[in-house]
Amino acid sequence: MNKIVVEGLKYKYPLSDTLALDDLSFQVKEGEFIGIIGKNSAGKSTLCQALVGLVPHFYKGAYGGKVFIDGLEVKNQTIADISLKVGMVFQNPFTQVTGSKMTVYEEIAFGLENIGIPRSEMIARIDYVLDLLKIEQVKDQNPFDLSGGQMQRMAIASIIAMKPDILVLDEPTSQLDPAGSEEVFQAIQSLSKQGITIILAEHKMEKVALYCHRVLLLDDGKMVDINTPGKIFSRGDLEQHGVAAPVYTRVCKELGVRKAGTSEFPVTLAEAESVLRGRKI
Amino acid sequence: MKKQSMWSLRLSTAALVLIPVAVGVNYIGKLLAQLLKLPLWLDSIGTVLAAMLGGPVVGALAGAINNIIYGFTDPISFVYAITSVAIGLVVGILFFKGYISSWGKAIVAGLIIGLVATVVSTPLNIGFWGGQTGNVWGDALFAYILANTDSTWLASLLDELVVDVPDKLLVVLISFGIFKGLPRNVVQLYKNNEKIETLD
Amino acid sequence: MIKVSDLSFSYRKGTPVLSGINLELDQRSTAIIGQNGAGKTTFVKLLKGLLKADEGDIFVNNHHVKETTAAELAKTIGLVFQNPNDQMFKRTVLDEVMFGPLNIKMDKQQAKENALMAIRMVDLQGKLDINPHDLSLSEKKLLCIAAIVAMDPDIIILDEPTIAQDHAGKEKIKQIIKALKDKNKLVMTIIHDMDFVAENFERTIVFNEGKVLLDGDTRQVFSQKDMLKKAHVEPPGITQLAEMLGIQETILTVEEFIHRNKEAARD
Amino acid sequence: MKSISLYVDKESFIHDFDPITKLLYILFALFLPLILLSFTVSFISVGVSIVLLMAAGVIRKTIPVFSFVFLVLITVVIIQGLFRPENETILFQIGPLAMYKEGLLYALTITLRVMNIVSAFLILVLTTKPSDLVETLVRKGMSPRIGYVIVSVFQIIPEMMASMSTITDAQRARGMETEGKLSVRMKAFLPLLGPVILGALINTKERALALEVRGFNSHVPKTYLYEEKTHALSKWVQAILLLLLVGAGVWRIFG
Repeated sequence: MNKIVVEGLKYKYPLSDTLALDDLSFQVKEGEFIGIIGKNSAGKSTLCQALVGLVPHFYKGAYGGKVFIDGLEVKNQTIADISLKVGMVFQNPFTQVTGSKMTVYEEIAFGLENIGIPRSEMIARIDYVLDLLKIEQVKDQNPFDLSGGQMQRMAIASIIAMKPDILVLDEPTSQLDPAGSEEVFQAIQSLSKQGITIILAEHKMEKVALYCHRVLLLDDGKMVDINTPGKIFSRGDLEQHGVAAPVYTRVCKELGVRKAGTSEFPVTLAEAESVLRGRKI
Repeated sequence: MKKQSMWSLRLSTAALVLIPVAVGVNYIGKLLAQLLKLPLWLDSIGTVLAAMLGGPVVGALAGAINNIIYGFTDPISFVYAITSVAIGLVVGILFFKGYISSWGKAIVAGLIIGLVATVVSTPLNIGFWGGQTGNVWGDALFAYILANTDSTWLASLLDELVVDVPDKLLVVLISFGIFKGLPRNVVQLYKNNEKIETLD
Repeated sequence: MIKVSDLSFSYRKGTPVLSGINLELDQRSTAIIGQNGAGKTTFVKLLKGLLKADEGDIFVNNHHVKETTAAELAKTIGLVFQNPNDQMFKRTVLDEVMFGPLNIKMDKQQAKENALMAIRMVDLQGKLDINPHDLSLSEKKLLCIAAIVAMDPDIIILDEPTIAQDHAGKEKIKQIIKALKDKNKLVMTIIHDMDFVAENFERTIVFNEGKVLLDGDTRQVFSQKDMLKKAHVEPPGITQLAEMLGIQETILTVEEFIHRNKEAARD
Repeated sequence: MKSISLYVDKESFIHDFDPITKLLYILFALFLPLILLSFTVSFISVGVSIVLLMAAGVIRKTIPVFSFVFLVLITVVIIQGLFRPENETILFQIGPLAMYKEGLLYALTITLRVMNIVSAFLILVLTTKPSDLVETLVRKGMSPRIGYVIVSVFQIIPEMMASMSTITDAQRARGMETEGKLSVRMKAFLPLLGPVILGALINTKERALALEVRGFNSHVPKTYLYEEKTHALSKWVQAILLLLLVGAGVWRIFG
């Protein structure tokens, strides 16, 4: 079943002369894990925000085409209503803390209070997400006293507690150290395994290759391609679109080593190892 | 584009989160003034900026909330919420009518706002402190005038005037300077009433 | 160029952030790596004189850091902060870059010359009159590098330069580091991007829990898998691949990997 | 994180009372002396507030506030005692300066009034967590959006202070002096204040976005994580305070 349907989506920010999104069309099935890649200002953040209705409702500007979430058209819904179906996590761990709650526990409750969840269910949901994101041990701390990785997991927990079917993440680990980003990627992966549809904009291609079912390549607001990581990263024109393939793919491309029986190059460490093993190096 | 009304009460989320920032800026301005031992308060830069960016309603709200919060650290500030509201309102109106659009106009606006603040604060000073402001220079003038005339009102008005007018003038000039340096996308953020155009 | 002896520092008594650091930094470009909280940022702030050491001494180009103000040190050692929003306040890119040079009493002509040179180095020459806050985040980061380069210090420290940079941005930073090396500057960086370290830095220092865990040529450091694990550092992807394939020596870049492969094929 | 509110986290029966009762007490302490116009009542009112502050175990925290207030009040006593236009009766003389009875009495009125308001307020401020107060007011009908704004100020100010210290470092790293002569420090004003304000404004965008996706503008009636805090005696205390006020009013009009 298609969870997200995008048809001819166009968008222009106020004050801008150029289209940030230019005629995008694609579908996402329930439970899929989609990576969005592209150089800076290719439109990744804008696309993420178009899926949760921040584009156009927050920014205004000029909008064309349609985005459907579970059959509901984003343009005709309020952000609050869409947020019950699609959750979003942003880049900066600090600015997405509400700044009005004294503990992690209360911070997670913020969204639930807003959407009118009864107390007993609220508590059950918070306990569940604290466990899911492994931040139980910091639940009574001030949100601003957490490490970056913990803060991002708190942000994800706050969103997941609202029980969306779809989670959109805009470069959630770009400001974290390797340990922190590993924590976050593992959390995202476990959510994906639970059947939540995941949309992830990301610069770390090795991670995209490892986790995503399909990858959407953007350039200058246009969709270049949407396909499996193997197909996308095997494209010959990636560099022209401002993207470098995972290091494992680059090495295999140089050596001209493809995955057995396909025209694709390996994209992960394990794939590269298996095709290169036994070669005389 | 239709000119937006400045009196919309349905504040956007961006305009709303501007208010705590305004209060924070007021606080830091005040702190820096104390640090530099200036004989001025400089504690309304945030309110003035908020009014310029978000209009009189946001300005007034920022002023009110500013003093409510200060009330938690110093209960007397509470009383002067009325003055802060007046500052926010007047700046917002002047700005959106185009009366603060150049340095020259900003000076006039600063003087007007100083006068407004004085007129609103004086009755509060009289009711609460018997007419004083708590500012050394102003209170010295208050004592001098009280000794030489028999009008508490005049003394109090002048006490407030000599403190407020230079303070608000400087605040408006600093705020205008900062406003002029803001990038366009930030200024755009707080505009509320624009419509979504269609590209279909 | 920098000599650090027995350096210790703590923000609160009893919880040392750094202890017993002894280092000598020379002309080699140097990456400082390690987990958040390992003391990297504190260390460079100490070098820069923004913090005062509890114990130990730091000499930067023969200046005793303890006895020199941060502003004076600015002529010798430059630090580019991670978040550009923490420093930008001028109306135009050019003015922003000239702020530092004018602070250290460079005359106006010289300041402008240096600023223009630095702006060209980071490839922002087309945006001289733009409001810095209208730039994209990656351009803002480049601008902040230019703002330090324009002051012409002998030592330049970059705090997380690759964050928010895409492929092209990283290439640019690579070029900048190279250009600075060519001018005989000591380039240091705090960084989490190991692929970038392997490709661009001659020396790597690993901090862990306030101490220097490893220090040496980058190749030698990335060969010590177990020690790296202790500091929660993962070696670059290509290094891991080579190791899994049983290659004895430590490989740092794709080029090395390919080169080795060709040699092997020739044998 | 350093807090800017004066709230003292303690256990006492004053802390246990709900914010509404404390707000009502402020009104009571404010209006009773105004209605009865009596020094004695003002004295008693100040006394009661101070006893309550002691009972709450927060009296030490009142010292900085009161000392600031006293500083101003001393100048009020001096200026009014010397110069009040209505002054007639000389009480005593110091050199060429005469202290008058009328002025001093007026200064006493002001002192009592200020003390009264400040001490009643301090009960609320020192024994109530700001977020509890706001939440109570939101339950009573205040806009939750405004409630958010008020509470978030308490977090945003320490945040801005922290960014101010990073900014100070960043500008010193660019050779800016922050210590020394007044003119040097004056020159530092804009490079320090500018980035704080710009950074905070830029962050408003991301914070607004984050709030939007957390249902901030939802039209569904809000629910609360915590149950409403009430005290068994609240209703009684509130009733007594109101009765006393009304009683005083009646006495004043008909008595």
